[in-house]
Formats: sequence, structure tokens, C-alpha cells
Amino acid sequence: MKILVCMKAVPSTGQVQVDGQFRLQRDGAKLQWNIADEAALEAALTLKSAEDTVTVLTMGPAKLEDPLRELLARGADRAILVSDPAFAGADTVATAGTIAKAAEFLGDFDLILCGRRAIDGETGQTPAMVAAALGIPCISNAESVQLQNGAVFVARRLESGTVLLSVPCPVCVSMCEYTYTLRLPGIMGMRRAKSKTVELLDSAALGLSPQSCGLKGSLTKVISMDSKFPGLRNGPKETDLNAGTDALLAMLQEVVK
Amino acid sequence: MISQNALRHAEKCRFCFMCRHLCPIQLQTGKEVNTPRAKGLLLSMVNKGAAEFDKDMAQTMYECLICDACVNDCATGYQPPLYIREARTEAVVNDLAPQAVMQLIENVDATGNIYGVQKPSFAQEGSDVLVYIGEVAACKVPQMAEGLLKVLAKAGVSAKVLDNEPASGVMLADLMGYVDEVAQQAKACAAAINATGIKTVVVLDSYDAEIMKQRYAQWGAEINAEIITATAYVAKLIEDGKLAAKAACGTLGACHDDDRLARTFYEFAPIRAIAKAAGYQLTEMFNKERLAKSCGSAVALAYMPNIVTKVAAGRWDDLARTEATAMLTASPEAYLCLSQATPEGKQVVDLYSALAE
Amino acid sequence: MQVKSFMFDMIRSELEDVVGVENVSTSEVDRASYTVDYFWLSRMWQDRGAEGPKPDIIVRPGSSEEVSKVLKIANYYKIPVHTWGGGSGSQGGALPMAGGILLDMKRMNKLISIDLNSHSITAEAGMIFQQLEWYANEKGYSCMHIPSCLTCGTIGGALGHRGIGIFSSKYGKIDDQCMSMEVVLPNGDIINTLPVPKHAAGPDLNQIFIGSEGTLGIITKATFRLFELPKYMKHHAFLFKSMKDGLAAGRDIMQKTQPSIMRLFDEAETISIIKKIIGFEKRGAFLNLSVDGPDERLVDIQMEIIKEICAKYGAEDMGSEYGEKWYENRITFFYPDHIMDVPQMFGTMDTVADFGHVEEIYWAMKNAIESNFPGVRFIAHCSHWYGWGTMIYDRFIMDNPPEDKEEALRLHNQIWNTGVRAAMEHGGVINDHHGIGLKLSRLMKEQYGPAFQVMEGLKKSLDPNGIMNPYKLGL
Amino acid sequence: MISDICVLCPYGLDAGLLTKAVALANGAPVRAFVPKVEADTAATFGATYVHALTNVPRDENSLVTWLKEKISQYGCRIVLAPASIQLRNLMPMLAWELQSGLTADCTDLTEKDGSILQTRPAFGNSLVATIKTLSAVQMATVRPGTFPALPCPCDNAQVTEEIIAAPDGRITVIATETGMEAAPLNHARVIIAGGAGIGSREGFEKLEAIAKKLGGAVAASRNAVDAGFAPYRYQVGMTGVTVAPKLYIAVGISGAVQHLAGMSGSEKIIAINTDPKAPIFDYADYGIVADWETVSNKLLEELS
Repeated sequence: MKILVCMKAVPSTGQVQVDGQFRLQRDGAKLQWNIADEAALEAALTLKSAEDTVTVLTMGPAKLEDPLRELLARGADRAILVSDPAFAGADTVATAGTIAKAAEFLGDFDLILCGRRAIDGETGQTPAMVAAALGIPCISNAESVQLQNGAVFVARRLESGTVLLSVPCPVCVSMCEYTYTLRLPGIMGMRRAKSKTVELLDSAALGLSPQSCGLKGSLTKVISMDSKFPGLRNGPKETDLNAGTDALLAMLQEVVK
Repeated sequence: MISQNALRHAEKCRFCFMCRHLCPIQLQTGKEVNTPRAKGLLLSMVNKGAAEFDKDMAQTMYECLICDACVNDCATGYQPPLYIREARTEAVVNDLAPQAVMQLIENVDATGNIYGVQKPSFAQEGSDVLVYIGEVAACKVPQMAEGLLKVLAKAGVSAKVLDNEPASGVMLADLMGYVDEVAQQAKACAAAINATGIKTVVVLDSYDAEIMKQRYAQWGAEINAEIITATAYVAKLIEDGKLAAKAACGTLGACHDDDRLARTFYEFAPIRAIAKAAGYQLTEMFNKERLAKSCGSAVALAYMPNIVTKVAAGRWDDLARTEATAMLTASPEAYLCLSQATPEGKQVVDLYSALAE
Repeated sequence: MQVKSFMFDMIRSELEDVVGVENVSTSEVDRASYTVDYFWLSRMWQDRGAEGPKPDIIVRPGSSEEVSKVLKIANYYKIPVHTWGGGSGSQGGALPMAGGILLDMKRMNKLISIDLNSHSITAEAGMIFQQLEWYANEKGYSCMHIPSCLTCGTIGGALGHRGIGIFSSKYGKIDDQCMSMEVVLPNGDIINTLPVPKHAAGPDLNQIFIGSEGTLGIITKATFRLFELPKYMKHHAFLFKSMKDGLAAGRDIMQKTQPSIMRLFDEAETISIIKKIIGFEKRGAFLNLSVDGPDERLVDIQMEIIKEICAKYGAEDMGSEYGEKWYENRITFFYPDHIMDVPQMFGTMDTVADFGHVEEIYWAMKNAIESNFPGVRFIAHCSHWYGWGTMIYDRFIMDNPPEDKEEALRLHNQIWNTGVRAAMEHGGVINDHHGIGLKLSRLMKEQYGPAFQVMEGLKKSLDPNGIMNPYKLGL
Repeated sequence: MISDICVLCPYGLDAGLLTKAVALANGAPVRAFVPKVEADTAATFGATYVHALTNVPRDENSLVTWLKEKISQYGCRIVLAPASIQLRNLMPMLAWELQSGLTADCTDLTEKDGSILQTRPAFGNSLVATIKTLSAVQMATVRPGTFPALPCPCDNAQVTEEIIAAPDGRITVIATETGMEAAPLNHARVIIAGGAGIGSREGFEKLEAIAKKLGGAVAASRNAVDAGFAPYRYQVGMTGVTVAPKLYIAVGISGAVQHLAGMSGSEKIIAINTDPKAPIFDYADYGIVADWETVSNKLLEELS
């Protein structure tokens, strides 16, 4: 079974800067793996048996090579860095197109696992779009994934509760945050990973023309961005217990109704 | 090299000198590299290609007790142990760690504990609580383990102790950082504890309590029982009248708050209640509670005995400026380190044995 | 230090013979940790990945005798000696620019004695100042030398650059609080200054070595005055319409009462740092002060007089809450995220002058900086007051300095030259309490004129081979 | 005025969204795809062409091609849908098929010379972006409850029955387990967050009881998680989740900058702490200086 895990590196601090074209400043901020994507990788590593392979793929700046190698140390078999200045500023459609192209290039996968949403862009569209681009179904908001005789069993969290689904491969599943805890890299794993190479795919390798990817290939454009940083509100301080609780109850009624 | 998040902390510490006065090793060696700032600066230099992560730099990253004095002081929440532990992982992966450290790791591989011996067993049956002894008490300070078990028996508590008690992973975490091998030890330990079905785990060594309470859940090694430090549990027994206070023994003592009680659990009252119940008259050292100066850790003592002995001597100096003649402790790690440098006319007291007599 | 390796190892073994093998190091790691202090240029240099000034050999002496022997060796082989205490100086005073020997003093951190009869405390100079303060607090006393670098610098460092603490308006600077010192001269002789700070036995040796920044000798022991920990401390804050009114009120307060802390912030700093840290929303010149002492009556009377003076100059009484909040946050200003850091460029140009010149200096510096360097902000506050005048603790801030490090260095030095010369032209002195170090070394001759020959004479006689902390203090 | 606007609600009408579509259309006709049973409700909220759907497949994957044909058939140019879990999965697939721009989770939609501008939060509400779509067809999903529902009956509504003959999806439902589990943290409207001041795991169980009564979620500060009082998935702040609920109650939280960065986007912040000097009070709209347990007990009584 060939499993592909798509991951995204997001700025790790609360403070985020925006550049001239309102693109999130990624190079200045320190990066961490998106929380839901870590759950997706752990799910893949848990499902993996001896003859299966887990390929982890991310689209982003060249400096992600080291963090990607670290994922090899955690148990991934191949690490793919899809990186090219032409990809910068891509919206979800352009991103999904590029990732789908990379997935096809790497050979057909039985299962694609992603995080359901990234904590920076928070659109949650990429998994479904990649599935559509590859012509396979997508099951979002999954809590757990199991494999039984070639079919994938997914427990999916909906507003009304949890639904257990079975679906044949190939299929794309997006995981909720905190459903799986990503295992730590081991000393042995890190030693093995040192010799492994992170494979680079750029627009040329994928046969993508600069017009069809990145900012130029995007179908939506951010035209303004304003920031709301933690401002001082200096609200009143109530020291009388009853008065305080009554005021709190009033605010609660107003919000909960 | 180290993770982006750890690098962020290192780059905040590299030009900040605010916690330099607290590092117990720097107070003894006077070396500039024995400060959180210097370690942050060095790792930032490596990241910028201006310095090489070599054997000497690995040695520097091990000259730290991870006592959290710097973490506790930082007003904006930065944590040197974050990048120091990750640098140790880097050292072990690239075979740059000091020989003494590699020897301890081999001991753990062979026997599960850093001392490379068959861990003495204090196995006994019981149902009220499960007592987790830990390798330091079992291998190096057995009288403290016996003392605690006697105290619990005196209080009518039916205490179980696991036979070949698995390691908690805290030693390995200090030697090689939070890596999968540590998480595997944690899972094995949690499984053994959960298998007993007992809902309260009394942990003798506060270092073991810290990793069980704060890290196990993140690694999927939940312990479905309440983890409580031995000091808090015994103090509760005294408070509930299950343990009679002993007559005054006429010695003036001062309590040493060990690193984890001082700066992880912020637990100060229990050890003093136990000391009073053991008959000691109490005075206080100036550096106490959250500002208590570390006297060393068992794993650091194992790989750099000369530095830790000096650090223990530094803690005895604090006692020397009081009238007390006895340093009172309830931590096997502190007891072991302090007894490396006990001055003339002073004694280090294991409170459980004192209470049990 | 172009010494062939064989000879290098000969010198090294000679130094090991003095301080012990484990206290001498030439490892890359040790050398790298001395390349940065709090000086912006050394931080920017590291942040840009460049290699900083490295010493060749680090020596950690354990006693004055060992310091003496090391200096004799250094003098013989003419090897530069840089003294390093906490390494937290902001003027580059401890940076090993000339390579050679780096003397890390922090092993010499023993408490020697506390004399409760004459209210004094003596300790080795390598002790971090907070440790000295804690030893005093243990006995119910305090040195009342509480700078923001209390936990960062050593006793020797504080004396080396004539440091100051936040209570200086009442308890004086380090040079007022130091009673006597033991100093090792460049030729290795160990001397003691006279046992009391006030006498009529010729010029005061204390004041020659205090502020000498390691260029005339190495301070190894020091005795300081002890004050009883003040039982009562009350804080208050006021808002003046302008810096001018604030200065006038400050002068009258210093002549009629004795506040221990007094800080007057200009309009720019009031709406930036003060707003950010203590949430003070109003515009104007914010002033906070504290009065302390053993007797509450004396404290209350002084506070009443202060309120009257401030009212006279049209100040709005902001009550005690902001004053307390400033006091509680006095240290949080200096932790990462609150304090300015690279990539910003900034500098703290404190100058000191008598009341007659202070205001014109403030405007001269503000205009010189802001007109000559667009994109550079100027904020200031007066944080240490004397009976005769006050100092201006002013900062220039540039949010995105040049990418190229040489260009950034050149611009940084140009801004400094412009600001300091503007102060000197209007009767200001080059620095109040940060020291000269490397940063202002080039401006010392302009400050002193012919008077500088006195210091050069001292240097020539005490350190003929010029081994002590070269390129610093203009010597 | 926006022509060719349509609202997709195959799994249940979002009246508020329909109201917004009608407002944006500003006189032009509005097309709505709703379950048959809600066809006339759609008309009362202003839909001019109502497609009453029956036999809607439970798995939204099977609905994509059918909807694509409908959209092309009726020349819909602005396609809106509620940001429910299933539609947040369906719309991106539809957008790929139609090669059209899609903006998810919008908090506002404004008309600008015939097309729509979408406003949405980024990075936990500390950034708000305004987005333009470049493709012919413009798609957007909107958070449920963002716009109020206002009836505006359209008398000449035309209802057309649509029996969806979609190919049976390869996805088979095995079991469903209903039950309103606590709303996920970054979705909850009300969050009650505990700090180290809560002091124990039992304390957090009390917060959970309150949260259940309010249909909200429980969060924790990093100190509370580190002290083992609450699980890691509760952690709000720089190293945890970023949230922006309607109401954030900080209980026994001192207010470290790392925590503030994770919840400063909340609309209204209430702080309960015994220490009047706790920094959290400066960032709160309303503060109660009291012991958290007494306030919580009183709340529990009032709410049950």
C-alpha cells in the first residue's frame, strides 16, 4: 500500500507579518508543522505495515529540508520538498493543482492523508481540491482511520455526531487536530535519516509553466489585510462576588440564546 | 540541527543576561559557557554557520542540571532547557556526546538504569496505593525507599511496589532529549502501572513525578491514576492524623526544596510538615522555595561528579549562613548529591527514615 | 597575537601552572562565548552571521595572587589582557578586540566579610551583584545599588564603568557607595586604596580606578556601604504638559526633598514604552517617583511637598497605582520581547548636565538626530537626578537598518557622533553611567581636550606595555 | 445588483445565508437548492427559483458532478453555501471542477461592481483579509450564524422538483453514533478557560460541567496543561490552538503574553482571578476579582 501524507509548515508564533502583496511573511517567522498534519502523519505511520511505504510531501521554502529530514527520522520512508520561487503566493486552487501534479509524478497512491485545516490560512480546502484534481473521493474531518482487507474504515466527526464509513482505495482523508499524537524521532531514526536525501521537485520537474502556478496561477487574490493585535481593553474590575456573577450570567444569556 | 521552535528560544536568550545569577554551575565554575545566554548564543552561531557543533560544544550542553532556575526567572517565558535538550539529542545522534554520557546510555540499554546494575526490588503487595521508587533510591539511597515504605505501613496504608519496576524515562530524557526511545520507556512504565489497576501512584523521586504528570499524556502513555508526590501524600497522612508526630530531636534543620518541588510543582509546605513531624526545629535558608539553589541531579552526578560535588558544596554554603546543622530533604537525588560534600559537623537527613524510626 | 604555536603552548602551560589546567582554555566554544556583550554592534555582527572578536586564550583566576602572576606573564610577553566579568556592558568595554588573554573573573565570587558595626560589606570582584545584594538582604540590609543589570553584571564590572542603580537619586552612584578596593596593577603589584572613601591624604585613588574599565588595573576586591532595608516605600506618578515643566519640577523636588527613584519620560517615550508596559494611555511627560525610608512620617511629609511642587508646575496627579505598576515592572522592561533587539538598530546616549543646560541639550540632541537621520526615532527620559542637575537617558531607534553590516556599522557610528557632539556643544558630558568602552573611545579627546593628558600619563606610567584592555576609554 | 446568484443547501436551508444572498442580489432573482421539505421556507426568505431536492445522497462526494451540471445549466455565477463540515468538503471539489476561486469561512460578503468581495479571518483572527475572485464563477462558504435570517417573501417563486439520480457513491455508511460532543475548541462560540489557579483535575471537571451547560468548550493555559490539570488538546496560546469565540471566560489565568496571543481575537473577554494585579485584567472587557471556585459554583446553580 502506498500512502502519501501532505503537510504544511506554518509560522509558529502568534505574531505574523504581511508583505507588500499581503502575503504572510514566512521567511522571518519560525516555522512548525501544522498540528492537524502531524495527526495525519501519525495515522499513516500507525497504519503502515512492513510492505507499505509512507511518503511525506510539503510545498514551501527551501529551508524546510531539515524539518522534512526530521520526519524521515520519525518513520517516513520518502520526503518530497515541492519548492520553487514560482510557487510563492499560491492560493488553494494553485496549491492543490501543484500538489496533485506532484502526487501523479510520484506514482499512484492508495491513500492520501492530510490535516483538515492549517492554523495560518485556515481555509481547509486543499485536501478536497487535491482529491478532485486526482479524481478520487475525499472524506474530511476524520477522527480515526483503519485498514481492513484493502478498504479504508474512517470514523468521521460531523455536527450531528460521528459516522463510521468504509471506502475502497484510492481515497483522500483529512484528519482533525489531536486525533493522533505524532511519535517523537528516535536516535536510531535520526541516524538513519542523516544518510537519506530529501527529494526536490520544482516547476520544471513537474512540467508546470510559471503562469499556471503560484500567485499567477491563483484564482483568488488578497486585496487588503489588517491586523488586530492583542490590544489593552482595561475593562472594569468588579470585586463584589454577586454583582460579578450576575453580570457574567447576563453576558452568557445574550451569547448563548 | 535543532527545531525551529527551540531556535526561537535560543535567539531570544543569546543577548539576554537576566538569569545569569541563578545558574548553580556557573556560580561554581565561573565559566561564561555555563550560562543559558552562552548556550543560546552558541546554537544561534551554529545555525548561522559561524560556529561548528563539535565535541566541546556538546560537552557544554551537558554542563547543565536542567534545574529550571532560569525558566522560573524568565518574565517572558523563554526556556533554555528546550534548546539544551535538543542539542543533546544532536550530540548523541552524531556521536559527539561526552564518553561518560555515552557510558550511561549504554548502561540504560543493558539494564534499564543509568547505573548498569540489576535494579534492587522493593516489591511488595498492597492495594491502597502503588509506590514508584525510582532507580536513584533503589540503587543508591535504599534507606530512603525503606523509610517511605515503613512510614506508609505505620500509617496503615496498604502499598504495592512493582517487581522489576520499569524506568520512568526521565534519566534517558536528560541524556538524549525527548526522543522516541524515551517515549517507549514511558509507554512501558505507564502500561505496568495501569496493569495494577490502582488509582493512586505515590512517586518517591519528584523527577519521576514530573515526567509522568507532564509528558506521558503527550506521548500517548496516559496513566489512568492520580500521580502524587510522596511528600504531598505523607504530609496529607500527617494532616489526617494517621501519623503521630515524634518528640523534638533537638536538632535545628533547614529544608532543601529540590528542583522539581521548587519549580515544577511549587510544593513547599508538605516537606516542612514532614520535617516538623519528624521532630526537627526549622529555620530557613535565604534561597528557598522557587529560589532554592539546586544541589545537583543524580544523572548529572553520574556523568560529571566533580562539577556536581562543587554545586552541592555551594548549597551547603547557603546552610552555613544559618544556625542549622542539618540539611533536610525528601528527595533521593538531593540526598545523594548533598552527601558528596557534607561539611564537618553537618548532616544531610532523609526525612522518611527519620519519620519511620 | 602572531605567536608561533610552539611558543603559544609554552605560554599556555605557564598560565596553567598559575591557575590550574582546568581553568585555562583555548577551545573554540569557550572563545566564541566571549565575542558578544550588550553592545548593539557586537549583537548585530553576530546576528548577521559574522565572526566576532575572539580571545586567543581564556584564563579563570581564583585569587588576586593568581591575577598578579598572570599579569606578570602577560607583561613579559606583551600579550593584551581583556577583563571579563558578567559581559553585560553596553559599550563594548569587555570585548576582546586585540585577542590575547581573556581574564574571566567570575571564579572570584566569594563573600569576604560583613561588618554590621560600620555597615559595610566586602567581596571578591567576580561576584554577580545580585549575589552581593542577597548576602546583604539576609542580614536585613541592602547595598541600594539596584541597576537593571543587577542580575547580569559583576561587582568589578559595575565599578569598572561607574555604574548606577535606580535608587541613585538618594543613595548615590557606585562611586559614592564604594568605600575601598583591592586592585592588581598591570605590573602585577597588588595594592589597596585607603580604607575610607573621604580623607585629605591627596587625590582619591578610588576615583582613579573606578571607571577605568580595565585599562589601568584589575579590581579584585571591593568594600561597599550597607543601608538598612527601607521599611516604607511609597510610589506616585504625575503627568506634565511638557518636558520643560517636568524638568523644573524635578529640580525643585531634588532641592527640597530626597526621592529615591525619579523618572521623567518625554512625550515620545510616554506614548510608546510606558503605554506598552504599564498601559498608561494619556499624552504628555509622565513622571513617576518613589520615596522611601525607615520612618513613615518622614516619607509622607516628603510626598506632600512633592505633590505641592508638581501642582505648582501644572502637573496632573495620577495617583500611586501607575507609580506602583512602574516599580513592579521595572525589571520586566529588560526581558526579551519587551526590550529592543536586533534587527532594530538602537542606542542609549545618556548624557549628564547641570540644570542650566539640560533642556537645551535635550532639544539639541533631538533635532540633531531627527533632522540628520530620517526614519530614526528619538525617545528620552531623565532617570537619575542630582542636586545640581540630571541626566538624559535618550534612545535613538531605527526599525530597519541597512542590510549590509559594514553600512549598518558606519551609520550607527555616525548617529552616535552626531548625538554626542550635539550634547557636548551644549555643555553636556559624554556619558552618565553606561561608560565609554569601545563605543565612545574615539570621542574622549574631544570631551577632555588637553585635560586628557593626565589620563594618558597615568596609563603610560601604570601600563607601559599597553597590555590592559587596548582600544578602550581612548587610552 | 448581482445577477445569477445561487445558494447551495442540499443538507438543510441556512436562512441567514439566503437573506444575505437576497440582499446582495438587490432585486435580481436568487436561486436556491434546498431539501424538498424546506422548499416553501426558502420562498418565504426570498428565493425566486427553488430547486426542491429529494433522494440527496448522504455522501457529498457523489453530489459534485450533479451540482456542476446544474450550475452550468442555469449559468450561476455567484455560488454560496453554509460552511458546514460536509459543504466545506463539497465546495472545494466543485470549485476544482469549475476551475473557480473559492473562499472559505467568510465573515462578510460585499458587492463590488457585479461581483463579491469576501472578508475572512486568518491566523486565529489576529489578521482579517479581504479577497477578490478572478475567475468567472465565484464561490464562497459562510460560517453558520454569521448573518441574521429575515423573511422577505417572494410571491412569484418557482419551485422545480429535482430527484437526484447520482451514481451510488463507493462510500458506504456502516454506523452512526449521534450525540452532541463538546464543540471543538476553535469552533466554539463560548470558551471557558482554566489556568494554573484551578489547582487540580477535579477543578477542570467543574469547568467542563459549566461548558456543557453553555454548549461551549473548555480550554486551558499552558501552565495548567504543564501541571497536568488538563489535556494538551485544551491548550490555547502560542504553542496550542488559536481561538476567537464570541465569549472567552479566563478563570484563574494570570495572562502570559503567549496565552494572550492565542485568544486576543475573542469578541468579549471576561477574567476571573483572585489577584487584582493579574495582567489578564488589562486585556479583559470585564473582570471579577474573586475566587474562581465560588464564582463557578454560583454559575452552576444559576444555569441548572
